[in-house]
Amino acid sequence: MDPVVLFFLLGVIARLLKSDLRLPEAMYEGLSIYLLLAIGLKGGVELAKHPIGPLLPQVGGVLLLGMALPLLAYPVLRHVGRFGRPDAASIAAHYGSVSMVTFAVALAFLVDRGIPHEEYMPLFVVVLEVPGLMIGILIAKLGAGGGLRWGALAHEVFLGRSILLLGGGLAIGWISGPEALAPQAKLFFDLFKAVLALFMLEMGLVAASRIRDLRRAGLFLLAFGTIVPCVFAVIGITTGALIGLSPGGAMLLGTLAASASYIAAPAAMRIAVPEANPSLSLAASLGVTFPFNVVVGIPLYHRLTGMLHAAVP
Amino acid sequence: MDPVVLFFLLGVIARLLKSDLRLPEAMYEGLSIYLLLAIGLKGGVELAKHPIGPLLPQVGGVLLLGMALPLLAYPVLRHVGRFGRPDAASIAAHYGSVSMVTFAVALAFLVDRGIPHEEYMPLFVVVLEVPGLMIGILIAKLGAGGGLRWGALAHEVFLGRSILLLGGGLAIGWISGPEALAPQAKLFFDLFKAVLALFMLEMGLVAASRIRDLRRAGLFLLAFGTIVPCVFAVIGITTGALIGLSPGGAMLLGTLAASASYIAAPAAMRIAVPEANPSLSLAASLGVTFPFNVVVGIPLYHRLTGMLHAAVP
Amino acid sequence: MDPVVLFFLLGVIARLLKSDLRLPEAMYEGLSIYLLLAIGLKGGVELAKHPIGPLLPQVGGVLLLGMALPLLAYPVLRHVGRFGRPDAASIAAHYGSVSMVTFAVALAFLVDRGIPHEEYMPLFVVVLEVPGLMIGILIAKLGAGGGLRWGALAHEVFLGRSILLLGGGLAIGWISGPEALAPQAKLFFDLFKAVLALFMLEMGLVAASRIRDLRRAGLFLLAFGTIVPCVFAVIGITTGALIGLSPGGAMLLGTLAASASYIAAPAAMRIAVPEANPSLSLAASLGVTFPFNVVVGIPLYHRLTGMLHAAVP
Amino acid sequence: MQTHARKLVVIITESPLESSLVKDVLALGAHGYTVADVRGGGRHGTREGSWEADRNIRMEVICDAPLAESIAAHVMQRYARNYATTVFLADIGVLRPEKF
Amino acid sequence: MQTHARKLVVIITESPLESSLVKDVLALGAHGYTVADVRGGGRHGTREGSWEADRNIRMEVICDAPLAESIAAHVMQRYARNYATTVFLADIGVLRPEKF
Amino acid sequence: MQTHARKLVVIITESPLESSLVKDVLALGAHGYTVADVRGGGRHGTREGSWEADRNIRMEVICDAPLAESIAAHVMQRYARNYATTVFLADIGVLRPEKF
Ligand SMILES: Nc1ncnc2c1ncn2[C@@H]1O[C@H](COP(=O)(O)O)[C@@H](O)[C@H]1O
Ligand SMILES: Nc1ncnc2c1ncn2[C@@H]1O[C@H](COP(=O)(O)O)[C@@H](O)[C@H]1O
Ligand SMILES: Nc1ncnc2c1ncn2[C@@H]1O[C@H](COP(=O)(O)O)[C@@H](O)[C@H]1O
Ligand code: NA
Ligand code: NA
Ligand code: NA
Repeated sequence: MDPVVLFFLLGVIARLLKSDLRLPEAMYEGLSIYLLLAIGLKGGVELAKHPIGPLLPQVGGVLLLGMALPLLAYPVLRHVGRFGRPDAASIAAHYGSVSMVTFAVALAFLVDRGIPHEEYMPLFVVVLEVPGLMIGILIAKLGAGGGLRWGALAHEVFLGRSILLLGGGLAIGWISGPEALAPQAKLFFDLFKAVLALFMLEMGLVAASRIRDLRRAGLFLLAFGTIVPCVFAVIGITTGALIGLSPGGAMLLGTLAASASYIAAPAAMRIAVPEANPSLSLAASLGVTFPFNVVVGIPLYHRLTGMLHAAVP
Repeated sequence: MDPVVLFFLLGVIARLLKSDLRLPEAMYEGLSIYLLLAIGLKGGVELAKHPIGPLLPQVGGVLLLGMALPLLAYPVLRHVGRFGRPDAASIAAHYGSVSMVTFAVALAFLVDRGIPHEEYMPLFVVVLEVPGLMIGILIAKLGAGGGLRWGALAHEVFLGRSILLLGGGLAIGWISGPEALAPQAKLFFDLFKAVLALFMLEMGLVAASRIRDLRRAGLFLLAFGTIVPCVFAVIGITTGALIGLSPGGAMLLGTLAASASYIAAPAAMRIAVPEANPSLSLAASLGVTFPFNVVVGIPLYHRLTGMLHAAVP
Repeated sequence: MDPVVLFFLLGVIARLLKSDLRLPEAMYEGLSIYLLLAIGLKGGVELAKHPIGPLLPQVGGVLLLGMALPLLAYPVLRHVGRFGRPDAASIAAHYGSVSMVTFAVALAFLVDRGIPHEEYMPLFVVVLEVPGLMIGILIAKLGAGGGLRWGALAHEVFLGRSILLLGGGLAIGWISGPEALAPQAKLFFDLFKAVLALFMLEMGLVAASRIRDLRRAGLFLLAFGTIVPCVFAVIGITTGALIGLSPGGAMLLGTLAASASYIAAPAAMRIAVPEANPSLSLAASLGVTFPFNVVVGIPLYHRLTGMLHAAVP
Repeated sequence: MQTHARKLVVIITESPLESSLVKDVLALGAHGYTVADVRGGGRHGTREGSWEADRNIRMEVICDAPLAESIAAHVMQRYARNYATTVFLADIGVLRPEKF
Repeated sequence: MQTHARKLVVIITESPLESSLVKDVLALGAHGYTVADVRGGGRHGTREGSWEADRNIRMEVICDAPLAESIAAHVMQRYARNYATTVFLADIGVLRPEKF
Repeated sequence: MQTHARKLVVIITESPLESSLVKDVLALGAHGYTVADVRGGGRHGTREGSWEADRNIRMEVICDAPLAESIAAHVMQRYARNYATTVFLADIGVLRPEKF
């Protein structure tokens, strides 16, 4: 098993055994700033090597994917899960959006196995994150009385820490190009996987602490949090193949589709849909889907890609 | 003098001159999490190269050493130092347990000089830490009225941050092995000594701030904090030679025996023996023994090893 | 444009767009401790390669420069800017003192272009910082009633974090020499530029948040904060040439002269000259001069050096 | 030395509301405010700051009694329904009545 | 708007006691609590947080007068002898009496 | 259980004053103090801790009424003119009168 996953399990075990181990909040924040910038820079450097024109149809395809996912999740939550409109919309937005750390683990999975993939994939993270949040908010507000402060929301979505650092890193990497960024590479690229391991320790602590909320939320969320990622992965991998990504790239897009947000979405939903209960969506995305993806999902999606990618004409 | 020691002295000087230099608490915690994991991972990777069977007798020897040390320290504290039972037991537990940073400095000392040693020594750190704490608590409670909440205590001892991270690192290193951990090596192994230097700056600041407490505690603790480590080092080196460690390994075991805890022990003792005055034990372990070991002790124990190791049959 | 500057601009943009991006305070402090130590160590290692004797006249020249700068700035602030004595003295002290990060950016500028320079320049940072603060305090207090607590002030100036870490790093580097510090190099030297980039992100956030104060302070400070650095740069470059520095060294001295303090000076002035309004001096040094130097000044001073250095006999 | 009676309004609530609360409180007429990071537990479960979504702040506002009432009422009406919120008031004395 | 009289119990003590205090306070019947990290000094010397062993917390509990008394008495009896501890009570007003 | 009336003095001011305030307060006769890091806003603008120069602390001192008065007066006279400062007093009850 990958050491990155072992660090995650160490965190889970520590919390389940009620150890008082805690990463200081500033360290957690510092590590996440580092990861977002590093992923962005890496993607930007690769983007600088490609002409942008041919990428535009791919961006369009990913945008459509991002809008489709929450629209698929919502009716399941509303009618099968029997959640009220605000909770269903909020959870849908979490699953329409993405988890950066899941993406990083999948990236490390491919790099370790030497599997090639489009290096500019971080661009698609941004493209996928935004519509997920937007559609989730729209669903919650349409039909519900009360005006929607679009300005505040666009601000929350586009200027939230995740998009800003990832997008900023992309831009800096793109403008600077590989040579100018060489002195940065030792920190941002060479140390990436080890910093990810430290971050996964924290993720383990946090994910385990969500398990209690889960017990209250019941069986439906457990099923939802494991089945939906698999379905979304299939949709994402197929989309990737259709827009011409390599198997590695399609697998990454599938993982992104399968992942659920637990940083950007909770913050945006708390402001846009305050009536939604935040512990439901976090229990599902952080307590179920994140561990599932990291331990079971990523190797599974890799296999699925092997079967699906060749099947797409 | 080793730069690591110079960083320590810079911290001591800064505090004695009443500079307001302070490492932020989160940075201190982050550095200590790093050091514990790095030491554990390194040991685990080496452990993966050895069959476990032949190590078991060595583990047994170190366990016995760990139980003997606090039992030796206690009567001295009680009868020569004239401390009450709680204080004597608490200080004995501090000296029965170990200091991770002292171990790290001794490790760096050997690496710098190219002196070979058993690379799986971090295993013995865990084995030595636990019985020291347990025996200390037992002494305090036996005879004293009032029940002992063993559950809470075992929890405190085994699931305290130090043991958990060190043991977790050992396990991850052992399961993963050297190849899988190669991408982690750049952070956890190559940067180790420099991070240790930063940590030593903080240790200097903290150790110097304990000197005031020491003045109140008097001459006995000063003598205790310098003589006992030398005696314990001799016992540790001899034990190391007897259980078949190389001179480098025996010197590390001696340093571990000579070192006194100032992280795990204070936390455990505050809960197990609340009547004990925590500033006494910290003044001794942090204000006397830590600086003594780092500046004088480690080179001394290295010499002692030269004399003792050959003498053991 | 250098990635380091792009990180700065990312911070500025994030703040102007009112993003909630913030580096945790502990991270900011940790990064600044790292930068100060790294610069000091680097300088100290180089100092170890030189005999000290021949440097003394250079040190003398830099000391004179440090005393001249605030004395030049004060009358301009008092009579052109029409500030009261406390504010004029406080701002003069900020501009008489130096900005470590500006120095680090200029250093990276030279290293990137392979331009040689005296590697012991960090020594001059210390030599330039102290007289600037001292003279500023003296101006404020002379003539103003009320005694001056010299002890407390010398303490504040010499034992402030900046001087202590920079000086401590210099001393450790000097005592240890290049070989003993080799294991530290991977953290302190190889990662330097990337850590600087992270720090510049924070500087961008903070500098942009000072712009509001600037609006209240008016046009004079805007002019002062851009013209004075250019004049001081010319004086610094010329001084550098006169005391025999290489063009690269003279350019660094010019940049130091042109830079204004925003860490040591605000802290010292708040205690020495409490009547001065701290937001005026910070708006100028952090809101105007720092961005100006980083974006426009450093390339400009590099050109100026080309013209001036040859002209000095 | 004479002290002047004022009210201290204390609001303990979810961190993301900070900037919005500051705006509201100043708009209602307060001259200042003080905020600290805290953790806690109550009807909405444990908010120990173990995740970004679980952080609390504690805001103090010193003001006269009528303003204290309107701040408390505003917070109850706008935030207390959907957000973990605790509000209490205390009688205090200040030295510079014109400041608060 | 009417406020209802309640007590605020404030406990300042050593950090390692936090989880134990939370358990005790809830067991005694409090509906919530708020904790902040602080530093300080008193009879047990300076506790400036310069070392892990030297950290203080400040816990606030809002409750009715009888519960306030029993919380204060419990803390005094269980912790105050061996741990650096300060306890005080204040009169406050709350808006939702059923909550506290 | 009987409580004894004391005063709580709360001082909110700029962080660099902390060590100086601690010295003053103990010199005036207080037996202890508690300090927390806070942020805030008031007459001197927003002090959100976004820069080293912009940090606030909040100090609490429990003492008898005359000492509370002299602490408050001293702080007003020595610091309030040039530094961002807020001081208020509250009535509280303590359990161990000899301690404060
Ligand atoms: N009885 C109480 N005493 C002190 N603080 C409380 C109390 N009840 C709630 N709180 C605080 O207010 C926050 C929100 O309360 P609640 O809405 O009850 O979850 C909690 O997270 C606590 O920090
Ligand atoms: N008079 C006081 N005013 C405010 N806080 C106090 C006072 N005395 C003690 N404290 C706080 O209570 C903690 C424990 O007090 P003590 O047991 O007296 O050392 C101290 O570290 C302070 O944080
Ligand atoms: N009305 C108020 N309520 C609560 N805190 C205040 C108030 N006014 C000022 N403060 C605090 O006191 C500090 C200094 O106040 P000032 O001197 O008015 O800028 C501010 O930064 C706030 O933290
Ligand atoms: Na998704
Ligand atoms: Na020992
Ligand atoms: Na200057």
